[in-house]
Amino acid sequence: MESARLAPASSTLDDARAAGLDRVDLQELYRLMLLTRGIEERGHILFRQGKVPGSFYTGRGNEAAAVGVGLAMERDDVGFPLQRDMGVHVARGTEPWRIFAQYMGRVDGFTAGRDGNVHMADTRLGLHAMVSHLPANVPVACGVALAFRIRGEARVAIGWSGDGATSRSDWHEALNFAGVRRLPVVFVVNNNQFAYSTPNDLEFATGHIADRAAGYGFGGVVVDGTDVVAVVRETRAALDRARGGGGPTLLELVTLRMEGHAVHDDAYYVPKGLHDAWSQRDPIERYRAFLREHLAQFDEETDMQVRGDVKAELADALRRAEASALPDADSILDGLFADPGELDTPHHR
Amino acid sequence: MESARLAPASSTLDDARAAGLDRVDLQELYRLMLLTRGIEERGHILFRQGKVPGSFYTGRGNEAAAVGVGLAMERDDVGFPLQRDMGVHVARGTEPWRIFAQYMGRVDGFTAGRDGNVHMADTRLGLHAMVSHLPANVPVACGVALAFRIRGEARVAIGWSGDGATSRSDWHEALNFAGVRRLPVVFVVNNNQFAYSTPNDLEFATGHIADRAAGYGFGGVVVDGTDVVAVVRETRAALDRARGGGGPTLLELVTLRMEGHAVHDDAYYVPKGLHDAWSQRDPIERYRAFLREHLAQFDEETDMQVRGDVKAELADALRRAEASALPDADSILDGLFADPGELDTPHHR
Amino acid sequence: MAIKTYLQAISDGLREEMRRDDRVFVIGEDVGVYGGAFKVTQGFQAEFGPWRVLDAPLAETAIVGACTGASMMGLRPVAEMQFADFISCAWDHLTTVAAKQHYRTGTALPFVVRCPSGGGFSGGPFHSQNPESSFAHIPGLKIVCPATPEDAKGLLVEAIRDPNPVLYFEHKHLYRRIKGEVPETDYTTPFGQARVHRAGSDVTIVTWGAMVYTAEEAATTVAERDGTSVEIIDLRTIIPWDREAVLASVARTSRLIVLHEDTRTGGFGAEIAATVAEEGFGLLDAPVVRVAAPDTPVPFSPPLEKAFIPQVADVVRAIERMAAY
Amino acid sequence: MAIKTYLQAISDGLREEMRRDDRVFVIGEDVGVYGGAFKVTQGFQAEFGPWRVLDAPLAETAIVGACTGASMMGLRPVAEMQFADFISCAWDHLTTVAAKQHYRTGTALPFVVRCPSGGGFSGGPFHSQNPESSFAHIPGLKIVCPATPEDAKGLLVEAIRDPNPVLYFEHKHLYRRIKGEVPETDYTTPFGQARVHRAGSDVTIVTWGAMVYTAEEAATTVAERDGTSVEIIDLRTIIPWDREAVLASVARTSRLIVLHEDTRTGGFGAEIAATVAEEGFGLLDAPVVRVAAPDTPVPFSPPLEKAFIPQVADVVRAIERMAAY
Ligand SMILES: Cc1ncc(C[n+]2csc(CCOP(=O)(O)OP(=O)(O)O)c2C)c(N)n1
Ligand SMILES: Cc1ncc(C[n+]2csc(CCOP(=O)(O)OP(=O)(O)O)c2C)c(N)n1
Ligand SMILES: [Mg+2]
Ligand SMILES: [Mg+2]
Repeated sequence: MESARLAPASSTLDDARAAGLDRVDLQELYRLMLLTRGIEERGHILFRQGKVPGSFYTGRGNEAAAVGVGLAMERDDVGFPLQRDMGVHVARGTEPWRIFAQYMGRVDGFTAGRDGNVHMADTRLGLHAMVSHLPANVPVACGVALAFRIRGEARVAIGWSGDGATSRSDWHEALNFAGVRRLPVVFVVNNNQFAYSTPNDLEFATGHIADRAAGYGFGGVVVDGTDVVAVVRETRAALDRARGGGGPTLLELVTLRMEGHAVHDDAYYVPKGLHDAWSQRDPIERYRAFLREHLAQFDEETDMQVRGDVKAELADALRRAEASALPDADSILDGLFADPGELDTPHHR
Repeated sequence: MESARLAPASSTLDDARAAGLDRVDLQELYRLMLLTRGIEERGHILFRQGKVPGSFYTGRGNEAAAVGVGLAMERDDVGFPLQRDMGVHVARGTEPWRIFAQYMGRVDGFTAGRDGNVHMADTRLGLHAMVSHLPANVPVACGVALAFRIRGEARVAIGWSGDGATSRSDWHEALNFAGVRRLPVVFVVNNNQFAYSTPNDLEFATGHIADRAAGYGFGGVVVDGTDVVAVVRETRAALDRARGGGGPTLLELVTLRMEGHAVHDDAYYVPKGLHDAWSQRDPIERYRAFLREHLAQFDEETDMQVRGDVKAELADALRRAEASALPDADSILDGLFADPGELDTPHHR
Repeated sequence: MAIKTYLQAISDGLREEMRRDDRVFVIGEDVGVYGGAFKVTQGFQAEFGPWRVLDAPLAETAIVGACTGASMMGLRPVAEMQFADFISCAWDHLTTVAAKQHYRTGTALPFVVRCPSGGGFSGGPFHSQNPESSFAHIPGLKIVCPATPEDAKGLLVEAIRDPNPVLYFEHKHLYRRIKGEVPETDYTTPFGQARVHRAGSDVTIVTWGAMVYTAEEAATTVAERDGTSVEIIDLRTIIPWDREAVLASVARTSRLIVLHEDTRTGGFGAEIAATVAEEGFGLLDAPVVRVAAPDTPVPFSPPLEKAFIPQVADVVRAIERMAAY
Repeated sequence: MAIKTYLQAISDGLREEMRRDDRVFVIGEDVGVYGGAFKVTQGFQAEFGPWRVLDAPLAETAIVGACTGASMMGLRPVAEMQFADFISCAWDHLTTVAAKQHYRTGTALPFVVRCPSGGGFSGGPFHSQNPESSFAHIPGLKIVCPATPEDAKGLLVEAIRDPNPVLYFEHKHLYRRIKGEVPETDYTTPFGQARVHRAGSDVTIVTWGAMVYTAEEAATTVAERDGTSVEIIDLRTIIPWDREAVLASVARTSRLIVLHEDTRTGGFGAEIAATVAEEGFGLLDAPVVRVAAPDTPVPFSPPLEKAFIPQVADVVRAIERMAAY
């Protein structure tokens, strides 16, 4: 039985205004998506150059979903983005050079080389690093929300999962707990139609993952994850509801994973027709067309300007990251445990 | 959103016939419920006599729910009943004396003293012993159903949980997997309104637990668990559906736990009004009234006869169990691992 | 000082810390209205309200995960597992997320998981376990196993104030059986400092939790029987553990028995024995002997459970064998 | 005999057993259409169909729980964890249900969980772990860690035919790097029998998995440098482990190094060291030395990962220290 609400598409400036986005915001969304894709593209080049140890993952196709949620969050909200969510980090203001340093395992990466890939976050921005085990941070997001509830703060936690990750234990325990306690938390599911090679129909048997929200006592919404304005609108609505004491929402953002699971995977198992269809819905192209059509100030020249700025920023970031040192082998034992003095730091707010 | 079907009550002989129950079955159901309660009442006496080590749990109030499902199962079906489901063991033909031996930790108990309480089963009857960690056997039931599906057998597995146990990880992973693969499995939830001291509203936030079935792609049914005929009817329907390739069903059997969580618990936290209301719906009293009203052959004399037989059987069983030895301390290391010869035994069918 | 049960000391420690610090809150199954399966938090919800004494759904990962999240935000959660056995349901969260968080990201997670552990009353395979050894192998968790009421309180308060995830194993068999003096003051018992439960010169027994009392009875027995003088070291905390104290005692006695209630193979006793064999090789006049449960689940029936849990007689035999070496 | 990679040997062993016995089936994430993250089951679904090579949802407890249930019914499931690290998500099921089932109820559970384990390629804290020690402490599970292609196949077939839950740790770093002769015949490698990887007389190194090759390089180094003769014992299986073989070797060399890639404290090396210190006390001329990873998560960045995983130089240093004792 389908119980989730299907969010309408956005197509006009009025839709944008309804989502609380002014002209500056609208242009900023574009820049953030470009920056997101640019970081991942350059990361991929670094990987091919042998500068990124291990593997490499991107969120191509998920830029609107990630940037949209990241932009909708309020300053004091706290989030746990995942492997396709570079846009969340970017939208919250994460410095690109430190992301490159993270990729390369350098001391200026957010984990100083202890962890790799997008297992990172700038905690000062209210984000926390993912772990591989999916979706292990969703119960943690509930704990964050519980802290907000206990202290009576008007803050919201956001927990992400992929479509595949919703099959796991942690997801269920977290959503149930949040529903029972009406915690101020929003659950975002990036449904990119695959979990590695496994398609949706081998992962779950309901129409939409968001249909499950009813069983946890809150609302589910299905949103086109390539429609950044709709993502912002629905995220803001969900955050407002949570902030106002209305409890959780499950936001299912539907996209297609436009590259392999990781760099070694050519995703031959994705039907070509499906891939082609979603190529037509590239979130950045789609949004550029929207801006060109509706935003008078956004002309070819502005577009070139934004692109140029992003390019320059990334070139600079790469230089700075490459200058960062590799960690010292002697530091291996450092920081297994926290010292008492480390408490009451900003991220403990 | 409520999506589960509310099963109608049974009130006439036609209802019973529709559930496939003839006169013999109807009388047998009564005997099985009496035997179930009798075993637990005598177990409790043994406990107070200091003959049952550890703690002691009963399923008072759940007799109809357990006996009904147990009777509805076909011979080759396989089930994983829980702490309130003595009636399932009894309905499948478990010998009472071995249950008493199990309670007392004797060698003739089903675990020969290795485990206690109702952590037992006669595997030859297609039942498997519960573990404490709830609901850890629900994924196991799915594995049993998977074996049936792989071998193309017309058999069904049944996995039980309590209302509280549905909050846990294993339950979700199992139901999702079963839904995706349309496995021949029926999920029974004994919703007795409490998990130890925790009431339903602190366990889940939806109207009925059975509403969750929709999110797993199959049907949910809410049944009055004190109405044994309705339980049989709905279980048979669910088993038939599973057997015919129609996939799983979630059966929520609603009762009230009529005693404490275990013998040490006086359940003061259960509102008196609630307890009184459900006392009026004692499954055995209710069913006796039904039989007296509708079944001509079932008169006072028959009733006395059945009760007398049950009493005699239990007295005999107790004697036999008390004659069973305690295990030998020297056997402690035996059977940690299985030997190759132990495969291909009956319970490996 | 007042005489209190082990259980009362835990309850008092928790209550006092909740009064002192409003960041401390309690979460678990049936901890609120019911006061916990063992009544450690009895009366807490009335005093602190339903949002500082939370009845959680039956979901250990939700519970411990909530501790991780709330502690990230600066609160000081104390979770209760209804029985220590059920911490297996939060194993992934604890070992994957909580244990690795500070090393990976520098974020401190000041929370405690209270785990009523141990056997001795026919709890069977799922209500009697001592899971401390499994967790002791996972870097990033601190592990506490108090034996006395004084330590139970002092270590709990220390655990709550520690900026790391701490697993606090309280032995159910000590709850009401063991009484002792407990200071009324605000004190803490530091981690990593063993306690000499009984001084002696012939053989050292290193142990913790309920086995401290088994060791004590055995020591009394052999002292009375033939004057053998046994030193009992109560580790108090397993991670970190006080290797200096152990080595110092072995330097005096030259003989070491490691005693624990958990199963033998891969138990924490192996770590202690291996460490002493490595660092105290020259000190030993006899091989280190481990006295531990056999490698089986904890059986239910009394004769089997007795054969499972190390008994005074087992320890006496080990002392005699050792003294004769 | 043909020369095969370690990975090919695993794949062949599994495929052949599936051909021989139609009760054997495979379940895991991406094992079907994709052939598994490491391509061990490539082509299997085409040969055996979608119900004997099942793509499961991302749910390790559902996967391993399904193995328990299907094996109860007489099938012989082989699960794949995408990485060994994710077995933490099935910890509760394995330790609570599967490990205890036969002891409690007498029901045999013939299934295997394949776990691609180990580090060496910047997999980071969640794709590099060696979880065998954690499980080795839990009575009721068998634990296999092959080092050579021949053993990889022989132990896998043995594991499938064993009537118990077996955790099969295949080291990712050996997959394509290690080649060796593999018999074409239907053979099995028995559990609990160590293999002398290299005979020697001065020092014994007991190890398993990828560390066998680290030990070998170190042995070659010291042999060439000063003629020190190192014996390398490859345990092959951890539960059961071949204590007789280890004690026999120590009886010859009087010196023991235990080497493993997993972290040190509470690692299975402690069990081996403790056992030898206990049962081989008189045999040792020097303390047992453990060479293992430091007590931290597995770090990602190459200099840190190198400092984490025991290196040839670390083993050489241990040998030298030991020889000089
Ligand atoms: C518990 C767990 N099991 C297995 C894996 C291995 N794995 C990594 S990503 C992935 C697929 C994830 O799919 P989804 O949740 O849809 O996220 P996506 O990668 O598509 O964004 C798998 C199986 C994992 N990370 N965690
Ligand atoms: C994983 C787990 N956590 C905690 C417990 C302790 N415990 C035993 S029964 C119980 C309540 C179970 O409630 P429910 O599932 O509703 O079953 P009921 O006892 O009401 O039949 C709890 C919390 C347990 N058995 N398993
Ligand atoms: Mg996906
Ligand atoms: Mg209940």
